[in-house]
Amino acid sequence: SCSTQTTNEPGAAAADGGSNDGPLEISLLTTYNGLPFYTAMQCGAQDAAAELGGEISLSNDGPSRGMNAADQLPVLESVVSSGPDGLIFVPADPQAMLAPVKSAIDAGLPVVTTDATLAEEVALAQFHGDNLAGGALAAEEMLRLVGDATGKILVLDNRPGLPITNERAEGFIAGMEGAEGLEILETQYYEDDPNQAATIVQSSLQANPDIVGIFTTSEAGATGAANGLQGLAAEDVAVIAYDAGPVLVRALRDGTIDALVAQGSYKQGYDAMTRLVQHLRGEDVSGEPFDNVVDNVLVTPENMDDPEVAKFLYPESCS
Amino acid sequence: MSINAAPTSSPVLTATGLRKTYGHVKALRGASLEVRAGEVLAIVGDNGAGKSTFISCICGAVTPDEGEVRIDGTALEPGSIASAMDAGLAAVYQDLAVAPHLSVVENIFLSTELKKPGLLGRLGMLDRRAMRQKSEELMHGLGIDLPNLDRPVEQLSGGQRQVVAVARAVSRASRVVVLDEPTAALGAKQSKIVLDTIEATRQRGIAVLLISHDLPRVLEIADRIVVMRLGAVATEVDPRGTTVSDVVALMLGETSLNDERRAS
Amino acid sequence: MSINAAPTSSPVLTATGLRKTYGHVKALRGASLEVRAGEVLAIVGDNGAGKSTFISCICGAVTPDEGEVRIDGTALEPGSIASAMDAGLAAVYQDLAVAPHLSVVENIFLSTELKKPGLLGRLGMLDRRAMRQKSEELMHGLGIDLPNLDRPVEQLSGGQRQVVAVARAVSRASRVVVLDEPTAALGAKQSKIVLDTIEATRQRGIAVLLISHDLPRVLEIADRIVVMRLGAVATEVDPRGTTVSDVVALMLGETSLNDERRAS
Amino acid sequence: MTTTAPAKNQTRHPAVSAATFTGISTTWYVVAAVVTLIIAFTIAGPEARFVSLTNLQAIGRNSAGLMLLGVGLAFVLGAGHIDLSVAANLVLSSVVSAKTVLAVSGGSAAAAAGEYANGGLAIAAGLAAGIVTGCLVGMFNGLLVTRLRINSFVVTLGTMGIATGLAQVVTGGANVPYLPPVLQSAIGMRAVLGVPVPLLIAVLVGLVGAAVLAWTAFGRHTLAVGSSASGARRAGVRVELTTTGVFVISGLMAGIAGFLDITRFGTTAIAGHETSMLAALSAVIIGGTSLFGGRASISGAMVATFIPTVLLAGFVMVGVGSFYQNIAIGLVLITAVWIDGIRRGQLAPR
Amino acid sequence: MTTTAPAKNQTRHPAVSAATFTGISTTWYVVAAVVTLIIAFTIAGPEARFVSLTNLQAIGRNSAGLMLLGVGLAFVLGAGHIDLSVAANLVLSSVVSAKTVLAVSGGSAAAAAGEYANGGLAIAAGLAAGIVTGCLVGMFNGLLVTRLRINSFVVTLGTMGIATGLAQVVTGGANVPYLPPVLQSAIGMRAVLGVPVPLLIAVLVGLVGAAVLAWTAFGRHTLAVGSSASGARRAGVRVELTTTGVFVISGLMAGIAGFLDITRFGTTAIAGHETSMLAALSAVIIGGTSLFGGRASISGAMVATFIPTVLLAGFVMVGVGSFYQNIAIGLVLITAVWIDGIRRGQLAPR
Ligand SMILES: Nc1ncnc2c1ncn2[C@@H]1O[C@H](COP(=O)(O)OP(=O)(O)OP(=O)(O)O)[C@@H](O)[C@H]1O
Ligand SMILES: Nc1ncnc2c1ncn2[C@@H]1O[C@H](COP(=O)(O)OP(=O)(O)OP(=O)(O)O)[C@@H](O)[C@H]1O
Ligand SMILES: [Mg+2]
Ligand SMILES: [Mg+2]
Repeated sequence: SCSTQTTNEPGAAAADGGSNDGPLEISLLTTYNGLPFYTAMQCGAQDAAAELGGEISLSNDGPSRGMNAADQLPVLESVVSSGPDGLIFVPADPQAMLAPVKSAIDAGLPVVTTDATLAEEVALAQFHGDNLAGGALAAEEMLRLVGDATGKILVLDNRPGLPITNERAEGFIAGMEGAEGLEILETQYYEDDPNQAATIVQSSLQANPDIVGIFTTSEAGATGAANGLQGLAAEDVAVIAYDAGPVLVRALRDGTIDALVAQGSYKQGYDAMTRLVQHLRGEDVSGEPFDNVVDNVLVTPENMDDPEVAKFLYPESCS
Repeated sequence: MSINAAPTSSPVLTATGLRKTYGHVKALRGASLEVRAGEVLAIVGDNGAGKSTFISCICGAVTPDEGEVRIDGTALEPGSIASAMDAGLAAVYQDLAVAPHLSVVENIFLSTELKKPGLLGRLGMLDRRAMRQKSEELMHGLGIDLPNLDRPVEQLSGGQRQVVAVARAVSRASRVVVLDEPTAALGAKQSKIVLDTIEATRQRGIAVLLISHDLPRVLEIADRIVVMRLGAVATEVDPRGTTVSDVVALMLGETSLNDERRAS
Repeated sequence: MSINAAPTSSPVLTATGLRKTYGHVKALRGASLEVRAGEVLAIVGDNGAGKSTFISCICGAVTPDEGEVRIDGTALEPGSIASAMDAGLAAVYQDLAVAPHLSVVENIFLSTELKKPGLLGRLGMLDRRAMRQKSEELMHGLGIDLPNLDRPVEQLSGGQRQVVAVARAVSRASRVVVLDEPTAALGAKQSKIVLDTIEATRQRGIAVLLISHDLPRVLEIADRIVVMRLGAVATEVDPRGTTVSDVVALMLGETSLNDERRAS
Repeated sequence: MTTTAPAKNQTRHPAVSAATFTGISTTWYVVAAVVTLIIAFTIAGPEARFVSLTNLQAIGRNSAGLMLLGVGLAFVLGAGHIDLSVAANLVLSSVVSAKTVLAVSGGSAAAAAGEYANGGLAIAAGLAAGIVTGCLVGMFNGLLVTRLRINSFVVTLGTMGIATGLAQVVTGGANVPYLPPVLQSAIGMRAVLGVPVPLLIAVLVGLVGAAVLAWTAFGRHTLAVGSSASGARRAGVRVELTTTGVFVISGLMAGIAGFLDITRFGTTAIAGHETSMLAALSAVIIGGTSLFGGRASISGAMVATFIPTVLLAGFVMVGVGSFYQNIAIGLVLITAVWIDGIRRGQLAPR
Repeated sequence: MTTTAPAKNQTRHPAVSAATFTGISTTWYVVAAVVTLIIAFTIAGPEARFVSLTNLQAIGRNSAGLMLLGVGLAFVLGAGHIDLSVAANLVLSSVVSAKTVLAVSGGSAAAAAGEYANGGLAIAAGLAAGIVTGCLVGMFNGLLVTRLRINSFVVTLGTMGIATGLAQVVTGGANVPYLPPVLQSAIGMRAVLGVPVPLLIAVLVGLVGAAVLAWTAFGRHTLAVGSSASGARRAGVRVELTTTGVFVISGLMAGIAGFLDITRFGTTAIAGHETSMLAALSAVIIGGTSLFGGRASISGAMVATFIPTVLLAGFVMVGVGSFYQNIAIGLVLITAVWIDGIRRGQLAPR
C-alpha cells in the first residue's frame, strides 16, 4: 500500500478550488477489525469510492482486538506514519484519541470520524450514530414489548470503560426512567464472552424471576442472553440487542431476540468517504455541517424484510 | 569378598575413544575401557577427572562428540538411553536420576512398568499390585528395610534414596550395571549392603562398572582398576598388591581441580 | 594430626533437647550436644539417624519444634539463620546451599558482600574487585586451585562445588563451623585439603562440628564423637583407643533404615 | 527382575501412592469448597433458587468447556510444562468446526436461507474437525517444546497468538453465522436425565483422562517427567514422546471444548474466552495440581472448574455488583490455595 | 574474613561474572534483532517513512509503559517468581493517579468546566499517587508470597482480579474524564531533543534498575534467591525481604507506567492493557531473563520491549492485515527465543 503523492495542506485544496483527481489512499481505522458493524461501514465507504470514481484505494486498519484506546493508539500512530491521503477514523475513546489525532491533523492529514466522536471538534467532519439515542430507541421498544407487565429489566453491557457501549446502556436506562412498574437492575458486564453473558442471564432470572426484558449492548451479549433464556425455556422475556450482524439477524428471525437497534454504519461509511474525497479533491465542502448524526433504525421481526429497513442490516461481506 | 582373577571371556562392554567438550572444557578426551562378564571394573580419579561424564556417555545419558560404545559387540546408538537399556545396561547416576514425587515402587519400575494381564494390560493398564509385590521381594532380597514403599522418594533421607537407586539398577541390568559413587552418602550398614549387592551381581555374571572415591573398598572389591586423569584413562592397575597410596599417586597428576582443559 | 585432649574451656555452642517432627516422622527426639572452642566434635550415625536435621536446627535452617541452641551462652532465635550467623556460626550443608547460577566469588560472599568505600558503598554499591581478590587469597590460602572464580557454580563438578562451600564456611565462621559430610564427593587430594582446613580452623580456636560417614578419618581427627541413633544422641565416645568396628556397633541399633518413628 | 526369597507380603499400608492420596484428598477438599459455596448462595439468594434444577443445569453447561480445558492442563502441568494456548486453540477449533459444519450441511448460502442438509453427518464432521484442529495445535506445541527445546511458556504464548490470528483469518474477524439449529437442539442445549449433554461429555472425557493419568504407564511417565525430566529420561522414560503426548491431550481437550462451544451458542465466540485460559489454570491449581510438575489431580481440576462458574452465578444472584465480583474471585482464589496449602502441610513450618 | 598469604593477583579473566556476560550478549542480540526489524520495515514500507522522526517517536512513546513493566518483571523473574498483576496494577495506579490529579487541580466540577489549578503540583501528586498505589499492590503481592507462602502465580493471578475490580470500583466503570491538558503537553506528548518524555523516563528508570541489579547486594540477592531460594536462605540471604522487594519494584514500575498512561491519553484506559502483561513477559524472556530465576537482564528486557511495538507499527505500515499480525508476532517470539537459545548453547546437545 504505497501511496505516491500527498498534497493535503489543511484546507488548501478547498481554498484553491483546484481539483485533484489523482489516486487517493484512504485508511479506514476502526476499533476492532472484522466486526459486522465495521464491515457494513467498509461497504459503504467502498461503494462511495466506486461512485466517486478515480483511483481510490481503501485499506482497513485497526487492532484485532480491544475496542480501547490503549490497543488502538499504536495502530493509529502507525497508520499516520504510513502516510495515507485521508483517514476515516473510529476513535476508541473521545478523550484519549484526541491528542494523537490532533497532531496528525496538524501534520496535514485530513480526518473524518465515524461511529464515535472526539472530545473536540478537530476533525473535518463527524458521522455517527447516537448511542444514547439508540439506547433510548431500544427503551421505547422495550416499553412497547413488555406492555403493562410489571417486573424487572436487565442491562448487559460489554465491559466497563468502553464509552461506545457504555453510552448505549446509559441511553437505555435513561429511556426507561419513570416507567410504571419496571425496575432496572444493576448493569452487569460480560467481558465480550457469551458464556459469561449466559451465566449472568440465568442467575439473574433465578434471583429475579420477574425479569421481563433484557437489553444487551453488543453481539456476544445477545448470543449469550439468547442461550441463557433457551436454557431456562423462558419464552416471555423480551430481548433487545444493539447492532444487526448476521448472527443477530438470524436470532431475530428465529424469535430468540425481539428487536435490534441497527446503526446506519453503511451510511456513515458512505458519507464519510464522500466528504473526505470531496475535501481531498478540492471541492468546497465548507457549507456542509460538521456534525452528522446518522439515525439508528429499530429492526423487528415485522419490519425486517422491508427493503428500507433491510439495507440497515450488516452484510457478511461487501458484495 | 574374594579377589577374583580377571575373567578371560570376551568383553561385554567396550567403550572406545569417547570425547566430550562442554564449551571450553574438554571433559573427556578419548577415554576407552572394556569390562567382562562377572567382572568388577573400578574407575577412580580425582574430582573433575571426567568419570561421571565417561559413564554418562556409556549409558547414553550424554551424547559424546566422538567415540563408540558396544555391548556384546553391537554398537549402541550414541546418546540413546533406550538403546543401552535394551542391550541390558542399567545405571546408578551420581545424582541418582529418580523422580522425587513418585513413590519408591513407582521409581523402581519407572519405564519398565508391569501391565495387567489380558485386554486391560493391552490397553495400557498398570498392574500396581504386582509391581508392589515385586518391589518388596526385591528389597527383601537385598536386605534393605524400607518400611513404606509408597512414600514419595523426596521424603527419604539421602542415604535411603541412594539405596533405592541401587536396587533399581541391579534389578534391571542383565549385562552391565554402572554405579557412580553408589556409597557416597551411605553409612556403614548401607555401604555393606551395596557392596554385598555388587558381589551378588557379579556372581550372576553381570559386568559391574564402579566409580568410587572410597579407595580401600575399591581395592577390596574390584578385579581391575582404571585410573582417569584429565578426561582420559591414564593407566590400569591390578588391585592385588596395590596400596591406597599407590592409587592416589596414580590419580594425582598436577593441579587436578583445574578443569580448564581448554579446547585447543 | 594430633589427637588433642578435650579442651577444658566452657562450651562455645550448646544444643539442648532439640525435637523435630515431619508429619509422622520424628526426625529428632530430644538431641543435645556441646562443643568447646578449638574442639572437633564428630557426629556419626546411620542413614536417617537425624544428623542433618540436628545440625540444620542448630544453624537455624530448620525450626525445631522444641529445644534451644546457645552460642557463648546466648540463646539463638529458633529458625533464624541470621541469628546463628551473627553469633559467629557458619555451615556447609549436605546439599551445599549454593546459588548455582552465581559465580564462585558471588557465592563465597553471598549475604556478606563487601561494599565500596565512601558514598557509593553507602548507596549499596558492591566492591567487586575487593571480593574477587579476597576470594583468590582465600582459595590460595586453603591450597585450592580453581582456575576461574567467575564461572557459575553450576558448571563445576560435584567435588569442586563442595570445596567452594567449605571455603565459604571456614572463611565466615568466627566461633563455630558446622560441616555436614564435607568430603562425601571428594577425591583423595581434596579430602586432604578439607581435613587440613578443619585442623587449621580448630587451631584458630574455632569449634568444629563434623558429620561424616568416613569413620577412619573421623577417628583420626575428632576430639570427641557423638553417636546418633533414631533422632537422639545415643552415646559419646572418646576416639582414643576406639576402633571403627566399635563405632559401627554403636551406630547400629536395629532396623536403622526404618525411619518410621511415628509420632506417639 | 531379580526376585530372591518370596518374602511374606508385609504390606503395612494400602497400596496407594502418596501422590494419588494427596490428589484424592485435595479433590474432596475442593468438593467441600464447592458445596459450601452452593449452600452459602442458596441461603443468601432468594428462595433457595440457587439449587433449582435449571440453575444447576445452567452452571453445569457453563462449566463444561472450562472442565475440558482443565483436564488437558492438568496433564501439561503434571509434566512440568504450561499451555497458555488452550483458550486460543479452543477458539480456532470452534471456528474450523463451525466452517466444517456449514460446509457439510450444504454451504453457507443455503444456511443463510435456513436450509440444512445432513444433520448428523454435519455434527460428526464438526466434532472431527474440532478435534483434529485442536490436536494439531497441541502437536505443534509439543514438537516445538521437544525438538527445538524451547520453554513451553514461550512456545504456547507464541501459539496463542498464532491460533488467535488464524481464527481471525479464517472468519475474517466476524463470528460464523447460520449454523444449523440441530447443533443446539441435539447437543448444546439438550439434557439427558437432567444432566446437560455438554457437561456429560466433559465429565466422561475427564474420567477417561483421570484413568489414563492414574492407571497407565503414560500417566505415570507424565508425572515422572514433571517431577524430574532428567531423572525420568535416565530411568528410561521417553521424555520427548510423553511431553508431546501431554500437549496433544491438551489440544484434544481444547478441540472438543471448541466444538461444544458452537453447539452451545449456535455461533462462534472469537472474541470471547479471553479469560478462559487463566480461569482454567486457576481451577487446575486449586484442584491440587502443582505448577511445577510431578503432582496432578484430574478429579480436583474437574471439580474446581465449577468454582468460577458458581461464584459468578452466585454473585449475580445474591446481587454483588459486578465490579466487586472480580475482587471477590481474586480473594477466593488466593484463599483457596492458601487453605489447601496449610491443609496439606506444605506451607507448614520449614 | 580469613585472609592468609596475600597471594599475587592472578586474575586470568576479567572480573565479569558469566551471568552478567550472558546478559550483555543477549542484549546485543536483541538490539541486532530490533535494528534488523527496523531496517526491514524501512525497506518494505513506503518511502522509508518507518524511520521518520514522528514514527520513531510514536514507537518510543508506545514502548515506554511496556518497558517499565519489563524492568519490574525482570526483577521478579530473576528472583524465580512471576507477577501476572502488573497490567492490572498499571490500570489501578492510573485510575488513582487520575483521581488525585483531578482533586489537586481543583476538583472534577471545575475540570468539567475546563478550569484547572496547580498544574505542577497536580502532576507531582498524580505521580506520587500512582507510585504509592503501585507499590502497595506490589507489597501486598510480596507479603502474600512470603508470609502465607503461596505460589506467586496464584497470588498475582488473584491480585490481578482484585486490582481490576478496584479500578472499576474507584471509577464506577467509566474512564476518568477531564484531566488537565498539561499532563499531555508537559509529559505525555512532549519530546526533549526529539526523544519522547515517557520514553526518557522509562529509560532512566530502567538504567537505575539495571544498576541496582548488577551493582548492589539487593540485586545479587535477587538472582541468588531465583537460583536457589533454600541455598540463598542458608547462605544468610534474607529471602523474604528480597522477595518482597522485587514485588515492590514490580509494583513501583507499574505505578510509574500507570501515571505515564494518563499523561499519554489524558484519561484512563480501564478496559485496556489486557495484553500488556503477556507482552511485557514475552519481552523480558526474549531479553534473556530466565523464567526459572537466577538469570536476569534488565537491558535485554528494555530493548526487547521495542519488538512488539516495532512489529505492530511495521505491519500496519507494510500493510499486513491485523489478523496476520497476531500470527507474525507469535512466530517472531518463538523464533527469537529459539535462536537465542541456540546462540547461548543452551539448546545444544545434551
Ligand atoms: N554440563 C557441564 N557443563 C560444563 N562443564 C561440565 C559439565 N559437566 C561436567 N563438566 C566439567 O567436566 C569435567 C568433568 O566432570 P565430571 O563430572 O565428569 O567429573 P567427575 O570425575 O565425575 O568428578 P567428581 O568426582 O567430582 O564427580 C569437570 O571439569 C566439570 O566441571
Ligand atoms: N523434609 C522432610 N520431610 C519428611 N521427612 C524428612 C524430611 N527431612 C528429613 N526427614 C526424615 O527425617 C529422618 C532424618 O533425616 P536426616 O536427613 O536428618 O538424616 P541423616 O542422619 O542426615 O541421614 P543421612 O546420613 O542419610 O544424610 C529421615 O528418616 C528422613 O526421612
Ligand atoms: Mg562425578
Ligand atoms: Mg544427612
